[in-house]
Amino acid sequence: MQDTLTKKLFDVDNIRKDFPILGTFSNGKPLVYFDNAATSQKPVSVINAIGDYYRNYNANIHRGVYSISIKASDAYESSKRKVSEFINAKSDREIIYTRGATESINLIAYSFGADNVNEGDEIIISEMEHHANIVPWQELCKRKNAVLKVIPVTDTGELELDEYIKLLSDKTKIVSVGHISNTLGTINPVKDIISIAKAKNTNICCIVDGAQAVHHTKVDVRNIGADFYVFSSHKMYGPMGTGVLYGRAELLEAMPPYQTGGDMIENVSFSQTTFNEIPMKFEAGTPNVEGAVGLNAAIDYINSVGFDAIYVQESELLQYATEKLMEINGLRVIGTSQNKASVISFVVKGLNAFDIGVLLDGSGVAVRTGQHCTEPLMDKLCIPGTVRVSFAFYNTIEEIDIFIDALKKAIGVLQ
Amino acid sequence: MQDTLTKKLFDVDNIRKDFPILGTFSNGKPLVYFDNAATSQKPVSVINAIGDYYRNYNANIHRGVYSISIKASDAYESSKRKVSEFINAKSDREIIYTRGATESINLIAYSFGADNVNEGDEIIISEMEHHANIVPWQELCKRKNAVLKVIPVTDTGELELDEYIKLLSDKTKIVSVGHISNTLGTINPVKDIISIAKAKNTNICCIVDGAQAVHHTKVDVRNIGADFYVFSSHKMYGPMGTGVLYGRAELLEAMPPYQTGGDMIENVSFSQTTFNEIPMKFEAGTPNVEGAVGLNAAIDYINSVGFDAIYVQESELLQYATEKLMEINGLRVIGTSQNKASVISFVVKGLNAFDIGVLLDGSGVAVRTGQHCTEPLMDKLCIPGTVRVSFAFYNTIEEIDIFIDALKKAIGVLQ
Amino acid sequence: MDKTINEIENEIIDEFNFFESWQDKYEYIIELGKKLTNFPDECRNNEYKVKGCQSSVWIVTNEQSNKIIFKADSDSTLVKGLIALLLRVLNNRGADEIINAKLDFLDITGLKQHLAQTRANGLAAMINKIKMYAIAYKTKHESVN
Amino acid sequence: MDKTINEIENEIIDEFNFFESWQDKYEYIIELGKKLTNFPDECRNNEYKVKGCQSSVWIVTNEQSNKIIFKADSDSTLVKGLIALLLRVLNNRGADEIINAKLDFLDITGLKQHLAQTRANGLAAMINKIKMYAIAYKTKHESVN
Ligand SMILES: Cc1ncc(COP(=O)(O)O)c(C=O)c1O
Ligand SMILES: Cc1ncc(COP(=O)(O)O)c(C=O)c1O
Repeated sequence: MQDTLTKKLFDVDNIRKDFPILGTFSNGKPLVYFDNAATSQKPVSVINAIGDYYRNYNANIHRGVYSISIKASDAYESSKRKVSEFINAKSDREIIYTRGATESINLIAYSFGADNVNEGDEIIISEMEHHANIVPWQELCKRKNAVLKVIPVTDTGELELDEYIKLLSDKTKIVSVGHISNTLGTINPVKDIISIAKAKNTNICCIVDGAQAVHHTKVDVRNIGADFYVFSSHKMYGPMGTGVLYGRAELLEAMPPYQTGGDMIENVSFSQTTFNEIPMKFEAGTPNVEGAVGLNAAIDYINSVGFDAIYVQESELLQYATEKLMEINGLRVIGTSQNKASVISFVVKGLNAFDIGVLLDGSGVAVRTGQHCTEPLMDKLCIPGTVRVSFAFYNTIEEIDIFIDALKKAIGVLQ
Repeated sequence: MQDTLTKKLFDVDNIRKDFPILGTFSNGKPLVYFDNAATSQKPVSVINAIGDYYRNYNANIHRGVYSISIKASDAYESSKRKVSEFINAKSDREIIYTRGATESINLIAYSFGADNVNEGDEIIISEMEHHANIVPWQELCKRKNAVLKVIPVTDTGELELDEYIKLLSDKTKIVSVGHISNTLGTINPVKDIISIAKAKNTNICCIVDGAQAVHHTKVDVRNIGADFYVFSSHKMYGPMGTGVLYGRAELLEAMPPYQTGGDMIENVSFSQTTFNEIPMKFEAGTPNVEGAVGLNAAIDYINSVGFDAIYVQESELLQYATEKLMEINGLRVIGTSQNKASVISFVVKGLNAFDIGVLLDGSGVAVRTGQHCTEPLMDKLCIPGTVRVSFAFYNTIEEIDIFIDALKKAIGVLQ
Repeated sequence: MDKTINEIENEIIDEFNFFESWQDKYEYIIELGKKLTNFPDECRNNEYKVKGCQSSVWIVTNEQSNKIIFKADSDSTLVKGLIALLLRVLNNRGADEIINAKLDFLDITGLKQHLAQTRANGLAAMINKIKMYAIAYKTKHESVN
Repeated sequence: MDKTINEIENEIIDEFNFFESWQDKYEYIIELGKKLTNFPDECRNNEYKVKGCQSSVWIVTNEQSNKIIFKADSDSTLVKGLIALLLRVLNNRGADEIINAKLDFLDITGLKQHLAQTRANGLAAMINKIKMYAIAYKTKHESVN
């Protein structure tokens, strides 16, 4: 009974009709898209929102006195409000649009780092971070002579919290961790991680890289207690080219600007330039209204599906695929945390991940192979790379069957 | 005869059909879009290219082993080649995609500035620059204790080249000027400006802000002699969210990275991180493939219309509108250089630009009012702001007539 | 003046309903703007200026028997017209009345959508300033009691 | 071996035309890859490595009576298959022949599109390296004469 109810919550065949690309063919076979952690596909409502914008009210915003500019400004502002509600920020002044999660982290490292990190200070990240949450901190440490500390990862792909606690010190200024690992699927206990840091010292700045989280689970930045939270539109069914930086207003207000130019200034003269209020202070140049409109439509779409249904569907896919994969001889799943999102990395004994990926493509199955921008994690686990499959709610059990068949064939050919 | 031939080169009615928004209504009147210098409208080929991308081959690029990822990578690369040819760069390795002209200038100021500008060094810009080509240099000067020098502007809105020559010194490290003024329409002699600087010292880095130029006139970066040339897709009929930074390979190769993260690295480890080759070194994070695809389509569109036809049509609009405006009592055109693009700023005695803009909107005419992100120029000219009309090749003489009528009515009501 | 804020807002809404086109509404606002001439010249300076991107707004205040009195000006005739409407509603009232005013007429008449919402005109900043004055006045007044 | 580069390229093109599906072509490449076993173990190190993002390629070279001889290896069987094809065309030839080889067969067979163009596999870097060897060899050889 419960089950039928849940099923009714969510009709995957109908959902799939919303995503035009899922009906296409690849190498003569129906496309099976299992690279959702790299970028998601877009529902027709997002594609149409972009088209509608360019067909009907494309204009530069904020300073326009004419109707389509006012309409475009409204659309931009309401997109901000939508994002703000989506992650339960206190105010849309706390939402900054960037180019992507990578730029969001660069902005924090540069601008928050400028005044708050000094020689000898410590920044804590983890071994499973995406390069985007490693290299900006390495660069900041270089500029400031600060020290990067790294939380180790267990064999099952979880953070060693005991070690984390030991790393915290009076010199810790920043803790920046991923919410969900793009390689392992591990869901990190970010709320605990932050409360541990804040218990040590409320001034420790806590940053969460949510690039792999916002589309899988309901995120509440205030409940988590994050000072900053970043993510990318393109991984959550929205357009490419837009990212989000959430930051507590208090912190953002105190930070110096990052990029400078139009829209982020209040007054410019050759003797003195003053900057605009947040969030505009951090948005230099013509804002990407298209991206804002598309992201708004993407959030509407996610909300219309609902996180309950998303969770049920994605858990089922994760469980089924894991079981099927485990049955294959010589295959090892990398990342076996109890608490996982629908991302599975694996290696097959004696075989190269790239070769497997290419052969799967021959069967229409799109997967990612390699290091997934987490080279230090690969080094730690002593593997050159993995095959990674990552599911969205629009994927199906039937697709997993196609994938498993194709994988078995590929292994047969390669061995 | 010649005239009929020219007319045949270009059928504006047909052209207008390519731009869906030009057929819409604003406040019950046909939209007359004269704010092209702020952002251009998009032809259906660009809108469809974006839709086609998301419907058929949306994927993360560079590391993908599957077909749609390879197709998306190809599309991204061929967009780079298209841009490279469009501005006659030597190689597509010299083309970096950014978020917009503003980010391109910030990247240069940060990354080129890091090693090449030191205490006491001088940077030359001009009084007519857009804030995007002022504030990043002010910030660099602040970081480095360098000195900003400013080429003055004449009453007609031209650069005082004599003064420029006097500003050049042994300490000059950078000259950065706009190709076409977004407020005055002045076409600056950038080739001369650069050769004067290079004659003084070939190591002076010469940057051209081409945000207002690439869609009006054929740009040849090598002929101009620019070390860097920047522009924005959204002002040249392409999508928002993408900009271009052209830089000579030699310079780019020597520069440190700007933002860091995925795609721009070669190897990451906690002990040492090495960076990728150009252009990837400067493209951190998931590239905006949509933007690249859209920009490619925009350049195809511009090429299909042709710069000859664009020039003829835009010159005619400029001339006709200037004449009609001059007939209006108390109206003064700001920026009367001989060499002008289709941008006209004006003030009306005793009246406020904002009021005029709002009333024009009531007649369906979209214009920009204010300082146009060129506050120092306004200060120099002692005006609080202007009304600006800026034409694209899809605008018509009939639209100018509608505008002039509406303007006369607005003046009548306000006086 | 015994009318409540609500009553005056309703008057304004009725007036705006009377006009058919926005062209006419604008002309009415412009007329109001042209008639707003009581701002003291010596106050048209930075001290009394409210930030607005495209048009400047100046505002001065004083008190008279528990009421707050505002005078304001702008370099934009349209904004002056809006000021005239706003002061017709808020001028010469007690601090609490001002603080609690919702100013729904700006929405209902469509003024907000057409004019008041653009960041450009400084009207939002002016409303803010008026409310801040009222709050400051109230604080002072209460601490005196 | 007297066949020209062109003749061998045409042979390969014919072979690939023979297969109907890419599945079959891949299997053929994989077979070739599995058979490529003559790489000296001690050279599978960083010195001889060619940069490739996902798969590593190693290459060693030596000279024999005016011809250049290559041996190469990869951790990817597919890339090894490509190496086998490439060496079938380029191995044991004079420097000029190598330098001037257009390698059109990679395009005509579709190998480039399906495999060789992805930055991931290091094949482009390998071709580069082979040509660089040939150029270096030629320079050395000419300066001797
Ligand atoms: C965990 C994580 N963080 C950050 C990023 C960077 O996101 P983007 O490339 O969109 O900037 C990604 C995706 O690539 C990711 O998976
Ligand atoms: C001359 C000039 N430079 C730079 C810019 C900045 O371009 P963007 O806002 O697209 O970054 C503009 C447009 O706003 C401009 O007109």
